[in-house]
Amino acid sequence: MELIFEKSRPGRGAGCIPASDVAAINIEAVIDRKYLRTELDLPEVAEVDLIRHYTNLSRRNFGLDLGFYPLGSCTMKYNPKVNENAAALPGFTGLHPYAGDEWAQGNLQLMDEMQQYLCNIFGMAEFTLQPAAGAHGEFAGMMMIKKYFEKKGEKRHRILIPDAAHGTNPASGALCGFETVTLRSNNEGGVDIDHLKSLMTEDVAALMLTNPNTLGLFERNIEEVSRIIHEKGGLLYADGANANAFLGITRPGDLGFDVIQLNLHKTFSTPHGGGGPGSGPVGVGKVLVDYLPVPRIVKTDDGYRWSEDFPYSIGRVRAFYGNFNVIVKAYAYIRSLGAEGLKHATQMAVLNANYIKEKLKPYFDLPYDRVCMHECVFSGSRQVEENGIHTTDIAKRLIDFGYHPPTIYFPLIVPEAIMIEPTETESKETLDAFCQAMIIISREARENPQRLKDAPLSTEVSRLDEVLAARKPDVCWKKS
Amino acid sequence: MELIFEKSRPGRGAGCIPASDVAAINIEAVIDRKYLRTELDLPEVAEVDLIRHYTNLSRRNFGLDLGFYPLGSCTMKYNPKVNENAAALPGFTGLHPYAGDEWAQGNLQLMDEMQQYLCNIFGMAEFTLQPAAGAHGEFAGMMMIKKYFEKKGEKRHRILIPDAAHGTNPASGALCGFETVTLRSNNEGGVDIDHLKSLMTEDVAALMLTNPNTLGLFERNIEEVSRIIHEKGGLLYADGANANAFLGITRPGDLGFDVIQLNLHKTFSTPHGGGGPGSGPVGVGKVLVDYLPVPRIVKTDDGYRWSEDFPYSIGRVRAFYGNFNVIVKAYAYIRSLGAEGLKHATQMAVLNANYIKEKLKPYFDLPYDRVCMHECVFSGSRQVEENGIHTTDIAKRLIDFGYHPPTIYFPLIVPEAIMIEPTETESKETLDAFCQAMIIISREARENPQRLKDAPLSTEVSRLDEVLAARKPDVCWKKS
Amino acid sequence: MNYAPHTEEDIAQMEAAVGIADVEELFADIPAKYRLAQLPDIPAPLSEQETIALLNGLSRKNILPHLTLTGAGAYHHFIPAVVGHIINRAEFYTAYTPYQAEISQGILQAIYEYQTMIAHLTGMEIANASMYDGASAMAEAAVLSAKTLNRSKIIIARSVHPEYRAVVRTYCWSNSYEVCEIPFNQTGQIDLDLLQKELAENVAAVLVQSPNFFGVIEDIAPLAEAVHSFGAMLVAAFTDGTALGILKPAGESGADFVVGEGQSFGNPLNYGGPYLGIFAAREKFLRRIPGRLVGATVDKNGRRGFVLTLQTREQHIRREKATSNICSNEALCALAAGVYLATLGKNLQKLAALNVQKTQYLKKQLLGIPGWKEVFTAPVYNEFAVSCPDARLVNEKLKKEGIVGAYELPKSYPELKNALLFCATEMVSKEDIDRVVDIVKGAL
Amino acid sequence: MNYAPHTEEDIAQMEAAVGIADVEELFADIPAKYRLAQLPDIPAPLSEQETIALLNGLSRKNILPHLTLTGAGAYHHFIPAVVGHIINRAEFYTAYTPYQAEISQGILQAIYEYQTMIAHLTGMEIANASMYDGASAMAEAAVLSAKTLNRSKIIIARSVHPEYRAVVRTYCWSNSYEVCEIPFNQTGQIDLDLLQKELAENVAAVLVQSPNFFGVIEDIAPLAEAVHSFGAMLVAAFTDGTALGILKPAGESGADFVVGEGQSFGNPLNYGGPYLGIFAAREKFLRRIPGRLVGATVDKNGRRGFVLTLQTREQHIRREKATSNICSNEALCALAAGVYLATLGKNLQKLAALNVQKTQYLKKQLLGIPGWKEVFTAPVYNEFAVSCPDARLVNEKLKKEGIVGAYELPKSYPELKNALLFCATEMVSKEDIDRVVDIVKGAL
Ligand SMILES: Cc1ncc(COP(=O)(O)O)c(C=O)c1O
Ligand SMILES: Cc1ncc(COP(=O)(O)O)c(C=O)c1O
Repeated sequence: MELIFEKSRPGRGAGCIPASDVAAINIEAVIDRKYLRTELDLPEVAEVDLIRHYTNLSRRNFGLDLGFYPLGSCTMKYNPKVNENAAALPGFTGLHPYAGDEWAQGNLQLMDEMQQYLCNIFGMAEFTLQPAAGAHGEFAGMMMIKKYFEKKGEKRHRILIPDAAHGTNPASGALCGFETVTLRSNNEGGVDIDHLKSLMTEDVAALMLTNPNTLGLFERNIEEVSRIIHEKGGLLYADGANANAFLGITRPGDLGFDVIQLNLHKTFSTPHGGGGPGSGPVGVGKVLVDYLPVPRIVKTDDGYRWSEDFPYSIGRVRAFYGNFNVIVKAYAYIRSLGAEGLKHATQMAVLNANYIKEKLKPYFDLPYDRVCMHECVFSGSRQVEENGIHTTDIAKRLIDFGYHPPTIYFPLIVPEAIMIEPTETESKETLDAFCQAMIIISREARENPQRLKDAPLSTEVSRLDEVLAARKPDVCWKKS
Repeated sequence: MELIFEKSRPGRGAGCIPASDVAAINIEAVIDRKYLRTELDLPEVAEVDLIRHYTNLSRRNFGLDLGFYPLGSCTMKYNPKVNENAAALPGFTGLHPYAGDEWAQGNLQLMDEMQQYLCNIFGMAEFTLQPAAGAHGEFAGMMMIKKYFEKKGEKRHRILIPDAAHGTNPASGALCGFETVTLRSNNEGGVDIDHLKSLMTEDVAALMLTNPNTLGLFERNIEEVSRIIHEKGGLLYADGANANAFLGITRPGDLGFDVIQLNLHKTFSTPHGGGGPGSGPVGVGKVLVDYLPVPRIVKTDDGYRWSEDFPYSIGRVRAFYGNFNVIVKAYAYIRSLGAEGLKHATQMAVLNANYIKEKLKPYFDLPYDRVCMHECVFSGSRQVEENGIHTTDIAKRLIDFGYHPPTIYFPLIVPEAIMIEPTETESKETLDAFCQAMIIISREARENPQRLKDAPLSTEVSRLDEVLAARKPDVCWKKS
Repeated sequence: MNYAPHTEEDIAQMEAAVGIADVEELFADIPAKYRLAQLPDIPAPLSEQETIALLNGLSRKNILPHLTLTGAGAYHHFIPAVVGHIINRAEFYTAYTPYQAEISQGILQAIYEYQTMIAHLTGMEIANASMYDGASAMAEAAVLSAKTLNRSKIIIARSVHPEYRAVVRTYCWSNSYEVCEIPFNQTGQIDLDLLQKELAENVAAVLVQSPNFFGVIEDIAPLAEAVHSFGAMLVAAFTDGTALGILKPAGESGADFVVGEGQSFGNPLNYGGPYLGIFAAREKFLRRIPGRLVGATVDKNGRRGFVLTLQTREQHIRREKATSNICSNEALCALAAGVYLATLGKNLQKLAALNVQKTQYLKKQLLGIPGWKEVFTAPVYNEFAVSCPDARLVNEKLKKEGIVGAYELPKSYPELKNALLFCATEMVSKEDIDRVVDIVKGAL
Repeated sequence: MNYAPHTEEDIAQMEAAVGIADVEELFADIPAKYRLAQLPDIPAPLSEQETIALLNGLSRKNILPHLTLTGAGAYHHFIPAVVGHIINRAEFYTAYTPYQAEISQGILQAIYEYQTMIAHLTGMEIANASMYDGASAMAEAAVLSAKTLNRSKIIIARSVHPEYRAVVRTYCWSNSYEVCEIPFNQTGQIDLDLLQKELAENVAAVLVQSPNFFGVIEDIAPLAEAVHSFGAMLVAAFTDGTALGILKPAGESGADFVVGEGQSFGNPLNYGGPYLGIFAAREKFLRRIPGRLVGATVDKNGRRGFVLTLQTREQHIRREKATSNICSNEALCALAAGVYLATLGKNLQKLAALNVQKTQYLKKQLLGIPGWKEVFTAPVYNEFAVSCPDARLVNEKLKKEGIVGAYELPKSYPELKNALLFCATEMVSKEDIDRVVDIVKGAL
């Protein structure tokens, strides 16, 4: 498709600006010419062409509303429409963040209740809604840990991170100036307890654990892990991206976690928007409450208000109060489902994952053959060895069957990983049809490997040259 | 695609009903069992499947927002998004029609002003906004004519309708009990004046004229036509479906028309919704004002109110006041464009049509080679004779080029008609590309006629068996 | 605003291609003296920002009620969010009538599904793709009956919505048919004895509504029998489709045509329009019913597909011989209804039951007020008539509290003095009702 | 509500296939004593109707102002209708990050176009696909400068948005960088002399904002020169992107990074989020900048296509060696910004000029009130600081009339007593301004 710039014609335009109702002034009389720009290079298109451009672009995009999207670790559950409508209410969208607390009592109540619900669901003492996404929450959480030790006057330099962890974990730790040490997984996909013991010293601030981990497996030895960490004065950090696996079943706070970041855009069904916005609330146990970002909501006799009066706070991680509009959607979700609904969602998510695991086990290698939680991770190794077909080929071929591919090549500890997270909002028929497609593809790998290598065959573009993109980067269009 | 019924599974469901907050009662205690139904056969699907079903259906539908839609006589101009937003304002959508005039002063003002604007644009004395679509307006207009003669005590049985007229014209006339007599077109596509003279008697109530007519040609002899009709005491009815050809250029009221119906969903840019809702206001000259449908808006010192107090009215043609929400969009359109904008729209619509006419003239037969107004009508006769290719083949092949086909086989007086109405919202580039496609198709007709007969090649279904559909009608799905 | 994309340069190039020096030349066919310089009295153009501000201002001149207790042909029901999300898909709402089936499978299939749901719901074999509204659908059924039977008298129950009766009268007048009204009895149902008396060989159709304008459920089966014994058609209408969630459809009781208003199915009140005319019929009328029909068929590879079918019934083929003149219909409202019905599914039954419960509660509370009496005795769905000492005053009091009160029956039934028609849907809470009763009692 | 589609029968069949008798068994890995029977203190489930009623109730507990005169980092601009229509396309908003390029060309191309528009607007060569917000974008630029140059001191103008400074401080603290603030002078611009004094070889970056928090336009070119003479980076921020419609972009004046808040481009106020962090840089930083980048490439048939590129910079490849930890960004807000900018096109210039006109008018009117004085002398865009006898009282009066008044500068600048920061965008009419002045004067 042509770029919007290529459709531009001098003199066209869509948005028209109202005539001024105040006295006309010469801009140069109020702003020195040296501050003014000389040209403005933006596309000039008529409204109809603009709408067609973006509407047709949208049709070249696969969304959850088109079909199954089993992207592991991303919890692509259905995004209920009522939540969208709630968040679009003018009372929520129209308020300036500095309007003053008296104007915003509805928003403040919603945020306060949301924090309370999250505390109840995760067993934490307090929550902040400020971080804009999961990784932002990790960063905030790790800073609180840093501050905690700073406050205690302890200098701890290292953090432990399992080899299966998401890349943002070490990145977030590093951003806080921690040295990250990789913790090995054992042969059943859990923490290697001996390795943990050997690494856990008084120089270690925390273990960042994803539980269930990115293999979709619950850490059976969580009590022991928690004991080992805490005995050495360390803290236990939970990457809560996988929280869809345990809502209403167990609570990280009860399991010994001191801090957890969530991804509302995963667990709490807010849409992912093609890459964001998300929202990454962070919950903390009592030991970390003092370090939460400011401002925090306090409840007084005349209602809610924002307060910055928390001297040990890490400060702010962004301007204003968080991705408020995303939080509205998650709030609506929690209220619609209620306690039972949240638990049922988790149960069905886990049932769905295990169902897929059982159905596909005969056709693909399953490195850790245990009951899984919300996702299961296969390996495409057999197909590489036997058919010279890579996981990427399988993924691309799935597109032709009308599915978004699973997450691939992650976690890094599984060679040729195929990470499938169905979520609870998919029906048995959908799973059956998807498994059928996977089985057909496993047969095609043997019988017609070239078709897989040529896949996808049904899209506007075929496989794109990523090497070229990285070698000769073109990230900004230039008139030729 | 599967039908929604085929996706249904017992026990599933999307909408969940709130629990009752009033005392539970046994329905059979208040409604005799004989009045109650025993089964309710509706689909049972989860919300995610419902959304995917309809979203995927939408993707199998071509709309104006996807591309050029030169469907002649339908004025598929761009539907501005601001109008959609205006009509969705809760103040407009939320009011009950019987709320009472005091609650509805905004709506009443809008409708009153809308009537006034339409009077000004079309040169009529009064407008009603009640009819729900163009044909409904025709019906209302013809009834007013009938009432007019009834009131005068004249019995006139016949109406004249040109052979090029849209089928709704005779149908509407017939619904009013008139006998319809077909008026021939002359060799330049206008009214055959001699034939008109010979038909115009004191038994003729009216001539229903579309001007410009469905060939896109303006009736040059309109003064004479008007004189002939009026001299014999008849009335002149304008089918205003083609009003996009003359906004701000001329006014039917000035040209001698006594009544006109509009199609807001054409001329005034309200979207057509895949077949409706439309809106078909009717404007009348002074002679017909008394017969307008009730209720009518009257302006008093305390604001606007509805009145039924018009003893000669034809009565009601539908419940309540018209397709109000559609009228809001048309009102917003008129206000955004203003007088200049409306005129400019018409000028560009006519320029676009003539541009296409000139570009395609060498490749397709043009039965009436004159300056056209908002649309031009070609004939595919040459392709039939030389290549055995029919207009329908050309139309279907256009789909493969990404266009909605023009109107075909209408008007009936042009064999193998291809009726192209570009509207003003299409750019020169769009017209050039479309003409290019038409030219390629005219070449394919010679060089590869089979490809045209096989077209469309790019759609989910290929040409459908319409004969089977009509011979063994299946208009309601049955469980098999 | 200006939605035409033409630049100066485009215009010049196009004028050259057309062989003119100025666009004005294209209008030479219009006699010069009728050519305008400028449209009179049309306000100046507005930017988008000004347009929406203007419209927003107008919309705020309306008073949006906290609560609406009027039904009477238009109903305040909850609309699930999915409905709006689907009908706002540009591929649906910016399309024309699906004349080109291959690129219109979306709306065609959706309408085929809608037809099926409506047929199921009404207990009929077929349903069309929609009519303008309930009133015109009823009128079309009357006209069709008369044309089919070649008879010229239409009987209509006085308990039918007053505006529907008015529309039927208009359509019948234009066709020179006679219309005769049959009163209701003290149950609120049509007076069967009087109907029997009026029935004759020249009667083409009997038009009833159930639940009728008073919310009263009519007993269709005996009516059908009486009507059929004279070879006439029974046309049964409804105004609130949610009633079909629990009520036996007229189709099962012998109606020949079931018509109605589909607004309740996912379409907002919209101050009266656009609404959705529902038209269902017995199979035998397939080739005669007005409006569009979508039919299933196959493509040349045997794949199922959908087309507009039996268009020979339509005016653009049959011209003056068409059975109706309807062309554009209410497709998008029908789509909304289809989505609504698919969303609720069998829960439509629960929804209807909830309406009954709220209504019974409201009725009980109101009848507890001194001087308030039931007007009719037959069972009702979600509307009912009560008489009270001063009907106008009740509505005045409610209005002061931001509540649209009941429909004042004397407006169209002078014989029902001080009678009010109340409606309670699922949108009305117990709290609302208690408040209403307090207001009416003067306690607030 | 329950969005899981499982019927009883489905569950039974799936349990059988998995080889369990009850779903509970799947949770056996969780130590029994930590398994909950029921979540404590979560309210009961709600139907959709109840959910929207609840949320609607909450939204109405807010007071929506008639007029907002506060800018200060979030701006009330008009959003063309097209923006909402596009970002509500389900294919866009229900998609994840475009990891699978072949079925994500829509968002990828749109973001590539967005990157291009942002680069043009800011006068830079490259821009990323978005950051969380303006404040965190600025902080990331500071951290990146320090890492790139291996220096540990960050200088920030005191005229930068207070919350941006706070965020920069947080990010720098976590990296153990020192932060030093440079005051503004009486023009409202950064004090260049003091900056010169503070500049040294250990300074990684100087962070300024223009128009700055006071609305004052900074003179970037001499700053860049000074900063570069010490080999440090100049990071220039903006909070209202519409200013770029008329103002010379910092990129043209020598900034190394231009960061900013893109909320003004088609994103609603939303009580502070989601907003859009803009990050543009010189070409040479291409492989080091944080966040995602979309790049153009070709498929095997030579067709142009787009991919997420240079992901080696990203955490999921580089882990602890990544330059930033950002993963999910604000893609949909960036899409909105792209649509907004494409809609306005060159009209962005007119819009910016209109903002200047309204602002000048407001300023002139306010300065006409006795006791009101200008605080700074340098030119402003659409915000300006004024001092008055009693700043709090002014806002109290405005509040009574449903107007969100000015930002009270003493909150974050105790040195600016009784100073108010006013903002006037195109949403403020002359009538509004005249009314405001009347209210402030006590005339209303
Ligand atoms: C396990 C895990 N942790 C953290 C993240 C980061 O979350 P976000 O993308 O919201 O920053 C993700 C998401 O990709 C994840 O899957
Ligand atoms: C010339 C003409 N007249 C009348 C009509 C009927 O209008 P509607 O479809 O709105 O009933 C049409 C539309 O098809 C038309 O093109």
